[in-house]
Amino acid sequence: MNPTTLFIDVCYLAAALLFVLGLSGLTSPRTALHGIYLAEAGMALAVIGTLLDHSIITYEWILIGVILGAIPGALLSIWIPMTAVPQRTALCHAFGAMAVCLVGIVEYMHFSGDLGAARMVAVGFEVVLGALTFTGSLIAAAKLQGTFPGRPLTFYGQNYFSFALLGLMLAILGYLVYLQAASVLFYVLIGMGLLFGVLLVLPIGAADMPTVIAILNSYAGLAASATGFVLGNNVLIIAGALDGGSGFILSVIMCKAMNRSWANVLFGAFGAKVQGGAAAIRKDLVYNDTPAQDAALLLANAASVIVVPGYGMAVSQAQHKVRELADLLENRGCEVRYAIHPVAGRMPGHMNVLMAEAEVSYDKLFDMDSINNDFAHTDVALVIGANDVTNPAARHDKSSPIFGMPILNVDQARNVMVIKRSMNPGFAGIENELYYNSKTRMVFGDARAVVTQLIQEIAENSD
Amino acid sequence: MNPTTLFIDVCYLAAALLFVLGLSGLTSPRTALHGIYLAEAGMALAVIGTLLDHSIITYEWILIGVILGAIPGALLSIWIPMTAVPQRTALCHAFGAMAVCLVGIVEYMHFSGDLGAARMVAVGFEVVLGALTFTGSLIAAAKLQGTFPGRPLTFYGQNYFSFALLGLMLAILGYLVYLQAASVLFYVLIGMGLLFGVLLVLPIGAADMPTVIAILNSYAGLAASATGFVLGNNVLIIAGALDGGSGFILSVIMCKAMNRSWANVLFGAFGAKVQGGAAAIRKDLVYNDTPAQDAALLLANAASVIVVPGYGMAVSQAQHKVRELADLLENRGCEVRYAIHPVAGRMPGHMNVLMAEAEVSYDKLFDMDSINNDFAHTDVALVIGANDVTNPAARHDKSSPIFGMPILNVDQARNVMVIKRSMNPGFAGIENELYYNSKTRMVFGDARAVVTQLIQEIAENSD
Amino acid sequence: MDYQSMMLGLYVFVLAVIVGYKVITRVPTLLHTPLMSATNAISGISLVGSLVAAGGGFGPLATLLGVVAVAGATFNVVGGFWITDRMLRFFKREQAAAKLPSSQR
Amino acid sequence: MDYQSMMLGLYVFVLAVIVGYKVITRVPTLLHTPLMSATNAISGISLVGSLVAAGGGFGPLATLLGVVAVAGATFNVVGGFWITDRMLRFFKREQAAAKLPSSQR
Ligand SMILES: NC(=O)c1ccc[n+]([C@@H]2O[C@H](COP(=O)([O-])OP(=O)(O)OC[C@H]3O[C@@H](n4cnc5c(N)ncnc54)[C@H](OP(=O)(O)O)[C@@H]3O)[C@@H](O)[C@H]2O)c1
Ligand SMILES: NC(=O)c1ccc[n+]([C@@H]2O[C@H](COP(=O)([O-])OP(=O)(O)OC[C@H]3O[C@@H](n4cnc5c(N)ncnc54)[C@H](OP(=O)(O)O)[C@@H]3O)[C@@H](O)[C@H]2O)c1
Repeated sequence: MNPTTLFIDVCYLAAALLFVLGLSGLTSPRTALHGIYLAEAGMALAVIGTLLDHSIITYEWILIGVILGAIPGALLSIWIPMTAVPQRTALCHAFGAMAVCLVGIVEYMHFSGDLGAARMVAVGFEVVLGALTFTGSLIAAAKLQGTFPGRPLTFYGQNYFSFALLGLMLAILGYLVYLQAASVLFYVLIGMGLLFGVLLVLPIGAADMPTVIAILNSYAGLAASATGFVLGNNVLIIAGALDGGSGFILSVIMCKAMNRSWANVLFGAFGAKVQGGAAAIRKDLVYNDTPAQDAALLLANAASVIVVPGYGMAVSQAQHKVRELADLLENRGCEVRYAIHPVAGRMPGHMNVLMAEAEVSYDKLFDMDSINNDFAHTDVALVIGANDVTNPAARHDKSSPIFGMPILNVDQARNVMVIKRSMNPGFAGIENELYYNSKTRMVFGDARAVVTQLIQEIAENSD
Repeated sequence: MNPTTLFIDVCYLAAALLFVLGLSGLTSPRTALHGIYLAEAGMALAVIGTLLDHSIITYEWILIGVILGAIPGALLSIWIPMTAVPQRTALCHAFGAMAVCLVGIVEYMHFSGDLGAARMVAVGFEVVLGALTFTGSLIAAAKLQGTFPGRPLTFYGQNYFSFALLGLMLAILGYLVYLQAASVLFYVLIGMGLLFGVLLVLPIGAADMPTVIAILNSYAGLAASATGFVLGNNVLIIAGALDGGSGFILSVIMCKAMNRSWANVLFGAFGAKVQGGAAAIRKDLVYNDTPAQDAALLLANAASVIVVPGYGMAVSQAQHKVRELADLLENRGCEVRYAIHPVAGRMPGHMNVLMAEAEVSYDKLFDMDSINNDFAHTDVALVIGANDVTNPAARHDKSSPIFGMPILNVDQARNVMVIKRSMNPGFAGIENELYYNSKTRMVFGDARAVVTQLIQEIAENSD
Repeated sequence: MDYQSMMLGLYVFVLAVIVGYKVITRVPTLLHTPLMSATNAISGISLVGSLVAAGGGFGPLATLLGVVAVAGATFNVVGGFWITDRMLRFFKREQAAAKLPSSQR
Repeated sequence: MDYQSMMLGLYVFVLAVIVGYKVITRVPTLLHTPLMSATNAISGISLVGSLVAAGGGFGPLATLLGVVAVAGATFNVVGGFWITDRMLRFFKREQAAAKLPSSQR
């Protein structure tokens, strides 16, 4: 035990604690930012500790790598719109996992494959998890960005093929453990891992991508843990395990909020079949196309309004205008509240982030359970770019793919006003019967444009 | 790595997980018993794993020890009344800590003191923590049982003396680490640990013993962890650390519920000064001594009653009778609820255990925050053997030792009825002004006897 | 125990303390008394160390001390679990009777 | 890594998974999006491994791979923390405005 080793170990232990404290900070919005600072400090300590390690002999190359990564990372985070956060997270995962995989390759080359049984197993897990997270995350990002078809892509017997691939990978790993010498099979293993990642994500629809990203987060964490075992580095083990546990549990929470089983998300190719059937727009039903002027009149006379934001509000970045509208109505004596559905938008808690961005105070945001009974006593439910989370079919239509998902009781309000661009379906790809309800008024147009117009109309009328 | 070692390690890992799962089960009464089974299974696995260890060569002596410990342990747990649970817990701690201390001695003798620096530190902590927990727990048990004066025993400069002792112990430990050879100082260290335990608990009043027991639990856990470091045994490290963390946090929670600071409990000699001053019964004030017949009449005519159980109910084992009385009143159309103060009784959650024993359903038990506003609309607040937790002085009398402790708003009820044996004070040793309130009726007598009488009176009247 | 193992042991210790903290803060007051006796029982894990002392064949004095240690630790384990069990049975009986009011959680 | 260290590492791993689980189940839906990017940032801890690969002097190919790894991991760390920070600032501004309704916790 020399002083440097001790110092490094203290750094690592402190880093691990800071990660735990940092994540614990996220249990309340008041402590969240503070928590992130702690986690950042933890990362800094872990890096400092590592740089002091005697096994590091050149720093130039490290500096080059850091610069190459930090600049695009920072730029991306500064310029990206909030709606694209899921893609960004997936992209980050891809690069982090790639790093893990490359580290595994370096280790393998360095020891010419002769790592001892335990370490070889760890390296095997490291590269396979890294590889599949890399390709899986890239595809997830592409699906979310729309550069890649969002619908599930499957082929006959895909699940069997995947399982066979998994078995083969385990067999190769077993052989490598037995061999204890450099072998091209190691690179074959990585190739199969890359393929496996593709097969894992392709059959899943874009609507389920947030869940997939949480699972990939879990894999990325496990890969980092495996690296920790290879290098005998505790902070890697702990940070990786924290992510491994949290990613998994987060995916479970998200599945529960959508009333889906975890297995169904992963293997169910959700959204594949509905493309054909229920998605066809039912031309036989009538809906009420309302001009913005009329809508403004209705709002101006309402005593109570519940705003239901959804993905469309995020897309058109209408949150600030929505807040303006709410302020205007409140000044006229109307009670305005927001109903936040847990899976509205494309990320869990997506609407909370947007409303916080628009500086709407927390006490006006209500979650589903606490506001659902109040719709019945409300003059206007103002649905802004939300669709699936308001679809009454989830309550009664057993054949609907969203059947059983808890929804907001928008249809119980005295009047319903829906702002969206067309009669097109939302993410689940299904018709929303709410739109054909006699008390529903459809106000077509981009959410921000419509809300801006509503503000003008109401402001003019009141003068 | 031979198969036995692997098996033992798997046992240990499983045991550690079972302990965590078991404690997690205690987050809800529904899963609590199940959780205890898991923890018991964990303990069994840990023992089995150890017995398989090659370093154990004789089993006869072990069997004798187990029998000697198991029989009294079981008998005590079967026969002890629920009111004596705190003493029993303290006694168990004492014996567990003694075991830790003895193990440390055996280790020290076996290596003739030559353990290496790190291990010597671990052994030092092990024996000192074991020794102080041993004597500390014994005194705590004696104070609670009443075989030892419950009031704080202090002498001038006690805190300074304790700190000096602590410093001396650290110095001796440092010397032993340096020495690395058998030395009588090791046994001096243990003796000082024993003394330190006495000094730690003597100055603390019996009312604070539950908090002290939680802290001693923490020490017992840390001692077990230290043993784990000495023996290189993970399950000891983990189980000990779980206890170390939980005992500490539990003591903090308890202090918070009593609105005391942690340091004040440990060093404040709470209850010492009040013995003389406020405790003197104020003969100048009048109280309303009510016979049971009159009390029964009042209850029989009440439309709503809130029962406030306290330590006195526990002492007289009146919980079953109280439930009977409540049933009787309910059958007559009266609404009966229970207000459970978090520190009523002598253990946190004490009243919950008793009411559960009497099979009162959970939905009639209300904690302080949820029922405190309802006293004002209640006909009778029936205080059964509770005192300090109803004392309005906690609200307004800055000089009172319980000032700031949240209390039940019993004094806001339309009528207050207090069942206790005399005008003697409760655990804090102070006068309760509630008893001199004009709407308070004192019904003197043993709680069980009085409640039984009330039941008879009411039953007779209704015939 | 060499340096690396000691360090790893420290990590194990710290993480377990955190786990203990996280678990215990979620236990409702309602169950604090059983919790105290449950953690008391678990601290009887020192039985594991006592077994090694009593059965390790370290000579008569060590064995004697070991036997006393085993007896003490067993007392702790058996007593702790038994009384916890007994207390929780009261709650178990209640199970069917009613749901826990949310305020008591 | 010898057997004992491997085993201790396993304990560390398992306990850290439990800690992660316990912490995350307490995070309100409100903060799930920042949570995802925060854990994403933390998984960039693979930077630590990448540093060793890039700076360990294992030959030109290894160094090249290492540099790419460092770049990827840095991208992950910087990007992840930055965006989380940006998101949480929205919440921070709200801080003074109002208390969180209990239902949203
Ligand atoms: N939040 C999560 O964590 C998460 C995770 C996985 C899946 N999901 C799924 O995502 C869906 C979320 O439901 P949601 O109700 O928020 O959204 P949604 O059902 O996807 O509907 C969004 C609606 O917004 C409209 N829209 C799009 N751009 C617009 C614009 N610029 N202006 C106005 N309207 C616009 C669209 O209609 P037009 O095209 O007619 O305008 C669309 O119908 C659920 O199915 C949920 O299961 C969520
Ligand atoms: N729960 C915990 O975790 C905990 C921990 C530490 C300290 N404490 C302290 O303990 C106290 C608890 O308050 P509490 O109101 O429950 O109890 P208390 O203030 O100790 O009062 C109990 C009362 O019960 C009466 N009593 C005793 N035996 C009786 C019998 N057989 N029949 C009828 N009455 C009997 C006594 O009066 P008579 O003698 O006149 O009958 C006494 O005044 C608080 O001061 C609290 O801070 C609690």
